[in-house]
Amino acid sequence: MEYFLNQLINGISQGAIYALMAVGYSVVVGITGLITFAHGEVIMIGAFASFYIFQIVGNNLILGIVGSFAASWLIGMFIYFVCYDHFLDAPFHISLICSIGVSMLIKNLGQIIFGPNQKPLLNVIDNKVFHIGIVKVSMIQIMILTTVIILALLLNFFIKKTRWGIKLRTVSQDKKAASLMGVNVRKTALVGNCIGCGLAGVSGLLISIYYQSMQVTMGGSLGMKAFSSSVLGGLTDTGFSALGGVIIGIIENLGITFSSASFRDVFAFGFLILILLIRPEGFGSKKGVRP
Amino acid sequence: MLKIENLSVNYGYISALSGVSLHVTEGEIVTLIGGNGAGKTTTLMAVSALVSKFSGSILFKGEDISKISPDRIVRKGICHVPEGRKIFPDLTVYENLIAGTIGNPSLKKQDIDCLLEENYRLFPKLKDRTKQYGGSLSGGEQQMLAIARGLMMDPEIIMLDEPSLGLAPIIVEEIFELILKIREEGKTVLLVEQNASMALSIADRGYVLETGSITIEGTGKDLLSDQKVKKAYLGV
Amino acid sequence: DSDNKAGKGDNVVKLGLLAPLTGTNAEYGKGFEVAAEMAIEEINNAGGVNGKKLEIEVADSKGDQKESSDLARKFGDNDDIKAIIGDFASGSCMANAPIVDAAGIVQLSPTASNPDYASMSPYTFSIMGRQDGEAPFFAKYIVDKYLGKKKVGLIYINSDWGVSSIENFKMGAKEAGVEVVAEADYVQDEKDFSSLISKVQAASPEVVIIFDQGAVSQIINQIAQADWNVQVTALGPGTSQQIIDLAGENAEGLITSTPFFFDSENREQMDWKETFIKKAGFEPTVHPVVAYDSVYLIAEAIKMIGDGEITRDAIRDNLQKVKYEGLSGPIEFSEDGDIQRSYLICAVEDGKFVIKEGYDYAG
Amino acid sequence: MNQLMNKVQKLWDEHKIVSMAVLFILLLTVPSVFPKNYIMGIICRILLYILLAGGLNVINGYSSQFCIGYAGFFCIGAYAEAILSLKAGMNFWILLPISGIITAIFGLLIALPTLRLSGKYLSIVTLGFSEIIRLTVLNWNGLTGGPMGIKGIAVPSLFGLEFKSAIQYYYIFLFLVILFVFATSRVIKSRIGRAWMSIREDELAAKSLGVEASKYKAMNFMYGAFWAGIAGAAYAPYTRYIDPTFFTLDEGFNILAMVIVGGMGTMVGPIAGSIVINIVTELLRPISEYRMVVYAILIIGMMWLRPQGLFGATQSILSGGKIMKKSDRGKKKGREAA
Amino acid sequence: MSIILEAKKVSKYFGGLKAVDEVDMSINSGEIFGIIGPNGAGKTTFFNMCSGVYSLTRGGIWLSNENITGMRSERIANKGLARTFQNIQLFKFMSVMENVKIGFHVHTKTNVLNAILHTSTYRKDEQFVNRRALEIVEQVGLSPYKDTMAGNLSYGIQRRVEIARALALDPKVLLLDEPAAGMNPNETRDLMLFIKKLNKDGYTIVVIEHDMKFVMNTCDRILVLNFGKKICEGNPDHVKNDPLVQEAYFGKGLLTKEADT
Ligand SMILES: Nc1ncnc2c1ncn2[C@@H]1O[C@H](COP(=O)(O)OP(=O)(O)OP(=O)(O)O)[C@@H](O)[C@H]1O
Ligand SMILES: Nc1ncnc2c1ncn2[C@@H]1O[C@H](COP(=O)(O)OP(=O)(O)OP(=O)(O)O)[C@@H](O)[C@H]1O
Ligand SMILES: [Mg+2]
Ligand SMILES: [Mg+2]
Repeated sequence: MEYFLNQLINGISQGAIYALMAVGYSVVVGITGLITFAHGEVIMIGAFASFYIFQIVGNNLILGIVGSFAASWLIGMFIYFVCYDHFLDAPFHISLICSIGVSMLIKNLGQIIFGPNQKPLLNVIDNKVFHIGIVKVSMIQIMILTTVIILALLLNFFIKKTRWGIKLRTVSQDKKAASLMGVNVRKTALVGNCIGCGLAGVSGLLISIYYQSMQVTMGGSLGMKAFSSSVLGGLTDTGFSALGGVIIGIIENLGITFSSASFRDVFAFGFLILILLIRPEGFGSKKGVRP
Repeated sequence: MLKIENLSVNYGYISALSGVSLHVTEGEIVTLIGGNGAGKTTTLMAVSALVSKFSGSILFKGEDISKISPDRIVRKGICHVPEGRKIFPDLTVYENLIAGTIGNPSLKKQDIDCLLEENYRLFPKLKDRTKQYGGSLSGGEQQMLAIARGLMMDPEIIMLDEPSLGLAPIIVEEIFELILKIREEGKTVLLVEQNASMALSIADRGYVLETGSITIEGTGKDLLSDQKVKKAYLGV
Repeated sequence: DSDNKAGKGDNVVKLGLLAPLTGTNAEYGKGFEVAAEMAIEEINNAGGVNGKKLEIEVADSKGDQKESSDLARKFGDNDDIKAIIGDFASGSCMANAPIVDAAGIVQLSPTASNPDYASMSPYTFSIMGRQDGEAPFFAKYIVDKYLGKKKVGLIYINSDWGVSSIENFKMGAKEAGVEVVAEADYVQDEKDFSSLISKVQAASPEVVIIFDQGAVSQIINQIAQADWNVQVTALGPGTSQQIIDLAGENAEGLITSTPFFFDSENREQMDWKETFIKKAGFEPTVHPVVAYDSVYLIAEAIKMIGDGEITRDAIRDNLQKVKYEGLSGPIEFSEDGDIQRSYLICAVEDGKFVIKEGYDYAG
Repeated sequence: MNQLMNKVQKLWDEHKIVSMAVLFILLLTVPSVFPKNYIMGIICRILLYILLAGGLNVINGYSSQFCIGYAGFFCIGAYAEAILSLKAGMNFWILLPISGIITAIFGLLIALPTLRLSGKYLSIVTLGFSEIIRLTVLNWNGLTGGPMGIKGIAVPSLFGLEFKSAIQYYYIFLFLVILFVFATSRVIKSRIGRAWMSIREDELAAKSLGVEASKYKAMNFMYGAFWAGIAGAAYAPYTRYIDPTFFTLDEGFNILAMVIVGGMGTMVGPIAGSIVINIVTELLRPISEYRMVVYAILIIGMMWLRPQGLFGATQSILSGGKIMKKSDRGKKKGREAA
Repeated sequence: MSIILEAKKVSKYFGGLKAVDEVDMSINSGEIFGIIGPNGAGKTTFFNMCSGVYSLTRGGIWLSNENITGMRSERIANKGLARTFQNIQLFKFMSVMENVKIGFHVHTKTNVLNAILHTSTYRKDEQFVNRRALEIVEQVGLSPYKDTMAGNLSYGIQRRVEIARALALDPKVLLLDEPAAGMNPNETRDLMLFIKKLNKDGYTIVVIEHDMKFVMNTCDRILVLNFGKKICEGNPDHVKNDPLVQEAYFGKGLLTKEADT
């Protein structure tokens, strides 16, 4: 019993990490309307930004967060101008291949600049472990979880309810029409993309605090998980994407308790595929369609 | 108010417009008629910079707008209700209407509310559909939504591309009354219509567009009585 | 760049180095490159082998078998190249085996860990050390004799190396009467071990053994994060400083087996380490060390040819006979072309590795 | 670029038979031109990727489906060949079609449930599928040797002569590529191809005209998968050793890159893509670490200059039809300057 | 005169919204049947049900006495029912010719093998398709555009391509959803004549239209929907003078007056 509860906690806290990344991802996709494979690298940049900041100014979490947000915002701008700006109204595979290119670029440059080896990120915060009844929860786990929940709710409100949100959504749906509404499509898309990347950066920071180390190649698998999670959530809906992340996390870890971690991604993708078969648009649903 | 001087537009190697010149003075209704493929839509698209102009200039209140981006043009108070509606399928009717107001920053909360009221009065159908997603509306409903969305930004000049398309006669009549009303409010209308007879009957002036260039122009009355126009577009 | 050397071609011996300088394994590829160049430099500064200078042509295989094979062919075609060192991943090495076999050129892999690799061709060699040596040693002498524990939990990477390691470990364990109460495996690039750890913890073993090189420190950290204090041991990382850097005080008390040890008293070893760090920019793991030795092994083989003509086959035949005391310990090839090693037992005590038992412990 | 293409096209059409014959002879003589194993190795790789990219192009380019997990099919093909030849001792030439068919069946297996999915959602499923295949292979030690891989795969032989070296193997790859181009170009031009394209353009309309969308999408997936299977089956005995690390997602991306850079939805595209990308990566070798950096930059630059790909059609749903106008604007600016 | 398309008590609900509600309709072979009604009355939805795009909430549909309720649209098309779309659904990036060629899909039977081996089946199909496609393009007056990309055509022309494509199916029944939308009176008149001609050639035609002139002058019988319900059915004159229809649909009748001329 205790064992299962702990596995559940593991699942949730890992899910929370996926969620964190997925939120940023769904913001990007929700606004540019194009999927990206460079997200993992943005996360990585965020992590390394914080690493160097901590080296310079010491373990100051706030500065770290600000720094990684800023750094990945800049990368976001770079990505926007390389992958999206040109191809806003072109089919998605063009910007997709560009994003693959960018991810290659960042990864390999990173290996040259930051060095290819793992970097430690030890005791940035003193990570106490709380024993609640029979289960253990660590400080950082709580931090991540709360960040995720707050972010997801805020963004969801922002995008769903505010005038700005409507503006963002017009861009992702029909760029021509949006510009006819007086929306500056390029600027909006840029900002949207950068916000998403900024969030990715912060998640990068939290992740490497959580795992106490980072490496240039960390992006690949993480980005993939971000992608899966937000697909599960219907790609554009931050709330659902976060949920998707958590669920994938739980599924994986429960799966691992019954078999081996070699199957981790089998569980993740298997579950994803299963859901998509039942709901072709994930938890979200395509509303405005009719023949 | 709006002045187009020998405008030409090419799509690749096809020339859609060649040397079109027309002007719209404040507070009048000007209509643009012509057969399929004549270039009406292209003209409007050129004004709101949705197609790249090849040559020619477009002046709005004396200032050249042929080089600036679509959204800036809209913010100057030019509203374009495009052909094929172009409503936002995944926004609800209400959100679509709100989206319409983005183009006009000067609007206050209460202005928006009363604009909403007005449009719901004009198109009761939309009122019972506020929560429905734009994409799932019927063709005509979408058309209404497109027009309403245009009106939401309370523009100085409104360009309508075949507003009556796919609308029931009763609505079409309302649309035409609406257009007249808009003029009474001192606003300006540039109207593209297939239903030439009706368009001309309410228009102050009209232009006839044939394969990319203007052949006839004159007041609505003149054109209505013009033999060529009669033969070609009034179907009598 | 072979042509511009053509002039002094006769008193230069060229070697080829296959290494993943880019891609996921770039870390190790870089280590290979740096270590190999260090070795070459030293040898040449010491006047080369039999008066001939060594040269090495480094090629990036990107950790991709297709590219690795293409490069193996390239080296094979180039008659100046007398022997190949590399590649890093067993997969690549094994894909290259038929090629080097056909070309009749030695492929000496510092790290190829697939037990089947070395036997694939007379021209394929590996000095990673067969796991049927180290793993049983670990079971018998570290778990049983040194720690005196009976119940172990295994966490291992699901790779050719990991799998063959635990298989051999289990054999040793059976003989020593050590019981494996839990095992959990994962694939390359795994980040979150919490659930594996909970799983192993649930079986409450006395000792945890980690079979991996890359992820050891992460696992140690996450064991600490789950605040489970248990005797942690690791097979694979040797006495890599990285572990201590990455795991900080969590690494305290970690016990590892290693074929060699960087003795802080031993000047030249320390110098080696310094130079490596200066060149590579990070602490050496076990991989660069074996790469370094590989170069010396080839050099030895060439030396043994004496004043006979240096041919690929001559190198191969002598390499088979080489007896060499390397940085990574004594090396002597078996018929198949791989080696048995003897091991030290080391532990982390206040921030650095110390030898607990010497090579003779198993005796 | 376009003019050149048109010229070549024209020449080709005018003397089809002749030019084909000439090309064929040239191809046959390649090994005698490059006697080096190394060069031939590269050429073999190019041919292999022409098969893969070509097959993927049939899926991504000619139907609405966008597959990014193509490496999965490649994997199945290779393992099918390796296992059957090792365990059942079957002959390579029989195994070629068999592995192809097995892979096609897998194609069907993922096509059927995913027919309802569209665009990005389908993509992620194919991606997941590819990973699932790899991990299953990695863990199914009994059948696939797990992480140990499969070694000693028998080399094909014909009338006693063995295809060992790259030079000899070249002919096998060449044969397969020619077969592929021949068959596929004909399928594309036929009613089947039209049906596929109609679905790509507008599924609803296609259905309303009696095109059984589901059937044709599935067929399309199977056809694409089939060639991946063939490629795999040809590749396994070529390296004689395979393990799961051969078939990662990056492999899939790599193939995808070739398709898109070359020009999706055209026959020439993938061929060009494979040639260009493989040669570029080879030429960049001297700059070691910076190689992939430059490579990435080149890919991006490629997309900027020709978003529709080297040989892609400008006015196509695959280029959004937008690109033409952009280049026009370029022309216009030029004119204004002049 | 036999009934060719029959709908019995068909309903379509979207959540609470009754888009189509218990509508009966029977169309005789060889007639031109009009469906009119205010926007959102349920006309297109009705078409979508006939052509199998939407499933029915209730009721049933028969095509020449064969129950086609709940069949997939491919099957229905195969059985000889073609339709055009209100918001045009062309293969935008294919030439007009190719668009039409797709229409012949059901009349050809080439499979992968035929295609690869260029068997006689293949050659016959291709010849047939090319010949007929040209004829139809000619017939609909699209010859000048036959190699233009459909998406580049102006709205009015695109409508014709839709019709041409539907004709390629050589259907028993042809459903046209607002074919005259976006055409000026002259073009509408041409279309009118064209449709009448098709009708003479033996096609049964069901048409949704808001252009009263068009409807009143082409249709033999007219059905009027409002809020998903049938409010009137009969010949043009009957419909024109029905008070219900007038206040629901015609309004002041400015546009219907023209119809009388
Ligand atoms: N994207 C495009 N590419 C190429 N040619 C185009 C494009 N769009 C329109 N055209 C051509 O430009 C000409 C004018 O088209 P336009 O849509 O302006 O006509 P229109 O007057 O609006 O006709 P309609 O009344 O049918 O809407 C037509 O001949 C059309 O074929
Ligand atoms: N998929 C859908 N989801 C929700 N409501 C729908 C959907 N499809 C249609 N409707 C509603 O059903 C009603 C009937 O739509 P329909 O398209 O049949 O009207 P119509 O008679 O064709 O009108 P028009 O003349 O404007 O085309 C409309 O009010 C529309 O909002
Ligand atoms: Mg138009
Ligand atoms: Mg309708």
